[in-house]
Amino acid sequence: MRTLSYREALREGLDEELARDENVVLMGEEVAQYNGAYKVTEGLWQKWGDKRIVDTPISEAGFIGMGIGASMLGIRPVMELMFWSFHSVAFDQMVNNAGCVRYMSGGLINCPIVVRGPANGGTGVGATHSHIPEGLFAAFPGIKVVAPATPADVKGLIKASIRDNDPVFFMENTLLYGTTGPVPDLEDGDHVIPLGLADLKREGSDLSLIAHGRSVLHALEAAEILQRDHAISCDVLDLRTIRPLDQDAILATVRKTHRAVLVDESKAFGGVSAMVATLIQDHCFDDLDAPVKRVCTLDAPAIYSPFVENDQLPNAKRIVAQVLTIA
Amino acid sequence: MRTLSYREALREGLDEELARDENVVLMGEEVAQYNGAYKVTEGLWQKWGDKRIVDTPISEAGFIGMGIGASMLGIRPVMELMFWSFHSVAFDQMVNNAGCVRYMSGGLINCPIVVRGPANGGTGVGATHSHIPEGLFAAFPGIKVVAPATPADVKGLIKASIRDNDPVFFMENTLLYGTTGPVPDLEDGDHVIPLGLADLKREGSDLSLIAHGRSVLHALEAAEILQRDHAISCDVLDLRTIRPLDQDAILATVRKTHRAVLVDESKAFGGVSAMVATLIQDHCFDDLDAPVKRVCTLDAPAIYSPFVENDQLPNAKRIVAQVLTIA
Amino acid sequence: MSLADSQYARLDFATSPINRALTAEQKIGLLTQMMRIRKFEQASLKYYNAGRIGGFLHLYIGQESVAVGTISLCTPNDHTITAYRCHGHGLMSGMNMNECMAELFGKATGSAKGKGGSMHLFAPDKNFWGGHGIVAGQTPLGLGLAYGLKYKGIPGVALCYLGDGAVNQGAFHESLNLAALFELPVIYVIENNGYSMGTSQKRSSAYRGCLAQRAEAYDMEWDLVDGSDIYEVRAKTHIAMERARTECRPTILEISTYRYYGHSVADANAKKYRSPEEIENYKNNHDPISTFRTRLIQEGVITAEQADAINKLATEEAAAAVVFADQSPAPSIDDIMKDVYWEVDNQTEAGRTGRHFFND
Amino acid sequence: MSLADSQYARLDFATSPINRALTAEQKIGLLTQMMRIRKFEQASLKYYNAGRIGGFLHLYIGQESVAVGTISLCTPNDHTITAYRCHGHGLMSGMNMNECMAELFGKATGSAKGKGGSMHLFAPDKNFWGGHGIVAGQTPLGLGLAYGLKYKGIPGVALCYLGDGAVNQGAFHESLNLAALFELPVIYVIENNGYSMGTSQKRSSAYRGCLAQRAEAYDMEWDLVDGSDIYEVRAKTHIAMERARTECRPTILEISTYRYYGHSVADANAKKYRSPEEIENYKNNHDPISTFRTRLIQEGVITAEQADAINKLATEEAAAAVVFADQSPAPSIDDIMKDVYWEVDNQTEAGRTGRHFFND
Ligand SMILES: Cc1ncc(C[n+]2csc(CCOP(=O)(O)OP(=O)(O)O)c2C)c(N)n1
Ligand SMILES: Cc1ncc(C[n+]2csc(CCOP(=O)(O)OP(=O)(O)O)c2C)c(N)n1
Ligand SMILES: [Mg+2]
Ligand SMILES: [Mg+2]
Repeated sequence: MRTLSYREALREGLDEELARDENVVLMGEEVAQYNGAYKVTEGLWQKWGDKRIVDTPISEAGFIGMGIGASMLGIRPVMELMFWSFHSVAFDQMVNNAGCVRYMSGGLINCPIVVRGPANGGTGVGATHSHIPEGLFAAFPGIKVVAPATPADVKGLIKASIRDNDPVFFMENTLLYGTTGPVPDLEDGDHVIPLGLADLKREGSDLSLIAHGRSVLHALEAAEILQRDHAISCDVLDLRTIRPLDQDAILATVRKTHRAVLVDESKAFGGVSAMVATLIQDHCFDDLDAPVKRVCTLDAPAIYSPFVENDQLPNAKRIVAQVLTIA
Repeated sequence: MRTLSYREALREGLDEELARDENVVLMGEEVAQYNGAYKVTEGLWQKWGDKRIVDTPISEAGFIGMGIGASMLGIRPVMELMFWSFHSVAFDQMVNNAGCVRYMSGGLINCPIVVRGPANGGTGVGATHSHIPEGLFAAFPGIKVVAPATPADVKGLIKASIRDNDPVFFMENTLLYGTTGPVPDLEDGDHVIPLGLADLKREGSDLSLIAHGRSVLHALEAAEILQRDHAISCDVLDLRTIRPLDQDAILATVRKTHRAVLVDESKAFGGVSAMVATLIQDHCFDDLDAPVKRVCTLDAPAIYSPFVENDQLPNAKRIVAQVLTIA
Repeated sequence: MSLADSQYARLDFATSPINRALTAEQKIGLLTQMMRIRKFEQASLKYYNAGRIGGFLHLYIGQESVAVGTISLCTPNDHTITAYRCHGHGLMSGMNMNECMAELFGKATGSAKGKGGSMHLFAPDKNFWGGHGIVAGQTPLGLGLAYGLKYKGIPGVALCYLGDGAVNQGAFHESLNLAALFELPVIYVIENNGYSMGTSQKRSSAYRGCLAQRAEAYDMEWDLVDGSDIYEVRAKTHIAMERARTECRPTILEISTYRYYGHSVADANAKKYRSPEEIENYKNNHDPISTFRTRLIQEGVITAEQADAINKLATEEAAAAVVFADQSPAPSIDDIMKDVYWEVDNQTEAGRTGRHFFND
Repeated sequence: MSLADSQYARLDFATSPINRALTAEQKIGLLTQMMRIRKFEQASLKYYNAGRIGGFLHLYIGQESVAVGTISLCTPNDHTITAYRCHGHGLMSGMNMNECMAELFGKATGSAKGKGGSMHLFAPDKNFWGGHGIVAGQTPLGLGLAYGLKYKGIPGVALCYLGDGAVNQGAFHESLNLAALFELPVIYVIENNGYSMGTSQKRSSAYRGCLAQRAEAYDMEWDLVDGSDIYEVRAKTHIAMERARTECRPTILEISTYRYYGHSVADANAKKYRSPEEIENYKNNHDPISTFRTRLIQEGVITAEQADAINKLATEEAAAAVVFADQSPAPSIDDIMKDVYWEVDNQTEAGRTGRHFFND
């Protein structure tokens, strides 16, 4: 295993898929000549040229719709949203054209498109730039949603997403790009992680922390503290994919520990965790020793101030406090 | 009390607010000269003229954004979306400009705008025209969401919504426009129903059916059948407003009956009912005798075929079956 | 429209190369297709009114020359996509009346298995990509078809249709800039029937000469076409298609046309926002079918009796489609959950991993 | 830019009525405002680099004449709104440096209590409506300000600023059509600094002569302005404002300008997509401040020493603002949940009914 940053692992995944399939094309604002606003695509334009790595104007509805149209013809566009927050100007194309065209055509069409980019708060860019839309899009059947937390996962999942024949909305995190972790060596074969499989990132016995994306890191940190300071042993389950969702893994951990705290960077109304809590209370009604609790982003638009921004987001401190209410 | 249709009661509410406050202006596609695609605004253009009732081109982002901008200056625009589904092309204006501008300005601005129109399935118009976005928008702090089920409620709530100083997204239902019910007489004073109050539409003791919008009618029908055929007595709680949510009323009914089935025309992932289920399991953990169950729209894009369209939606039959699994 | 009136007498587009090349048989083919579309629409109207078709029904009657004229120029490399007023484009693309009518009836034998309905006919195998309900939502998709063709090195053209009311949507503007900037072989065909629902062109759009002229904002070519003359439709579309094919440059074509019925059959105001004279003028003086029928008789290509026979055949074909639709099975409740994800439908490993659907 | 270069010598806009009417004091006021903005920006740059300011910082340095020239024409009836590069507009609208700097520092004394940050300065009491982060998202809001003015019968104008990259967003197109159709007193000011992040105008837009010319698509007036000459900015903006005020008709103004720094301070490529010569040429030959400073000295309105004194005062004002910001209190965690709903903040009956927030 090598140590790579999340950004490098992601780029490697993109690069490998560009090499594997000539129908893969990367598009978005500043992805080519500028090397990407967050440098995810750095070097790819130099390597692959104008045809495969394409800069677009600031027209998200236009170029994402264009990608969807091209995908109907068998192109496999990987579209970067500079921020996932900019989905708001392309929403119709994403939910109606990518999400519904297969259904409305009775299965005649499929859209093998990936839309990717960072979806997170915590970078001081304020309310309009800090939307966290995993739950928003997972609500639309026809769409798949992925939110990887580690370098190995981001590589394996981007590759699976590009090969998937349905539209996959791939949500990264600006604050993870620089984090590092082990990634399988190239000699060990194609590193592809199927969508729909959660990953138990830490094993414990007393309580289940269930999270995705950067919240997994907070959950792991909280689990450490809980173990050390409170002798509470936690499973940390990383959902990795939101839709398809690994319900079996969720129910398994809860049936083992009988208590769950969900960590979710979304707001509480409509977040992924509302769905997961609903599933757990339904399927594990007799297993639960306490209500399912959640740690979400505080329910206001994202505040700018660097002094309190992190307090609005899930963090280890808030998780520990929430766990202690039911442990 | 008079008997009015939902459409008439809504129109009466609009008309009264137009009379009360000269800053109220109605805008949208075909609302003026055409009398409204669903005739909600019939006669209002003749009565109030070009200034107060305004036809717009097909530019939802443009004209809704325009309404938001005007509302910052103290105009009180009531914008019709011909279908709520068309929110998809105006999403950015709605969630970022209406939803966040107060927060981003530190409270210097408020947007007293109402966006209204029908939000429902069941009229054979297929996937793109049948979105049910109560849960979608309730997820955004800064936005209020209302979904009235009866003529009296639609009148009282539209008036409260227009007077509210925050953005209110008001979701009607094509299939309710023609339904009738008692509406308070004009002599009995201004009929305004505050946002944030649920209404117990039927009293029972064994189980709580919790719904909003047209699902309330299905719940009432199911309650009737459950009483008659199964001797199960149901509370039917109509949420009426999704955000602010009448949590007290929800918890009260569940604490009384110990069982809840939520009926929600949204899809199950991210619907209003996922939030309500999460709240109930949290606050009524020890009160519940069974898991909270839900009846939602079947989790696929809306099918066109009139032969099965109604089977995709919540209906009395599906509610009864779901109740029987836990009663 | 004054435009149509004034241009009508000016040029004879029968003499343009692409029309001179037509055999008698091909000319009769054009007439036949227009008649088939009209008969299909008349049959749908009847059965919509009889309650056998749900949702909206947007009839193409009056506009037939647009789909027939433009799509008659398509090669197997060319692709089309349009809005909800899509029956004409579907039939002209080669869909048969049975699958179309069955779709309108919501039957499992419909082109989309009853899942899409009238607004959502699709036949990707015939290069027809729908049938889209969100106004102008198809315009970036059309761009994407052109992008795909260019990317694959196929010398094809994407024809993307939209209405005169759709030009004011943001997605269309974004598409135009991208089309011109990326030099994509797309033609945006504005089917200008003068109204978006009850709103006239003047009440919905600000423009100088005409809507197509907005192309100049993007340094793009444009042309105005009289839709009552199918020869003109073909001649001018041909020029735009050649431009796309050989120079990879986009065009906006604005084709003036008219719909005889309401916006949809449910449009109760159809006769309120348009004067009866306006409607009658079109029917009597600009109908694309009777105009072309007369023309072909004048040209000696066809006799009145032959034309009537074709019309009768079309009527019968539509009637048979109704029978087919009527006798076809409806989709089942189980069908609701199919055709959402390719991977699930194809039972791949990916389709079997994780929970895809959230029904209980 | 060739445009700026060629126009520069042509006309002397000092002689246009709106500039001839300026007193010496007012002229010095314009210079002062430009200097204040630049000094404010230089101070923010310094403290951004020192880690005291979060998020993005989009500097206005090089573009000062646009905000100062246009807003100098505003009466109490006129309103302005812009994108994220908003410090210049805020200061020129009358915001003081303290509240602006404190906002950048994320302090409770900031104009938005530290909730908005650099991209979101607001001062509705001074007719300044932000500061908006979504590219072109402010363009329909600007339209709405104009709509509100007209609705209320106020003879005011809405000035709505956007960048050259923003013109390709759908919302802008929709706004233009609505502005022309509804005859609204709005002026769209394209601050054309040649680049949207790293993408040059040519790589992002298809157009004929210039971006403003797209106005013709909506039968709207437009003009091109050399931003390095504040007299020209004022003269041409004045004409557009009169058109709006007296005829209720919109205009697009395209003002050529330049930003000396990167797109934001975080833009590591600022010197890669633009040649050093290009940047130097602007600084040396087209800087709106030094150009105007020289001009005023030539006119005998000011001496070099006086100009330097003003500059020094501006430097001191900015330094004091940093001290103010630095010493101000941060918002508390409780503040996160305020300013979401008007009704809650004002503790009305509506604000107390039902659950508004979902924390735990
Ligand atoms: C985004 C959106 N807004 C509104 C509608 C409702 N609607 C459907 S068709 C139509 C009129 C469109 O007119 P036009 O583009 O001229 O096409 P035509 O119907 O004349 O063919 C409207 C307003 C819609 N489907 N989508
Ligand atoms: C909808 C949207 N897409 C992308 C961005 C990211 N972004 C912010 S500014 C910018 C460039 C805008 O350039 P321009 O309009 O020329 O304004 P300038 O920065 O030059 O003032 C981009 C791509 C955004 N904020 N919003
Ligand atoms: Mg039309
Ligand atoms: Mg720029």
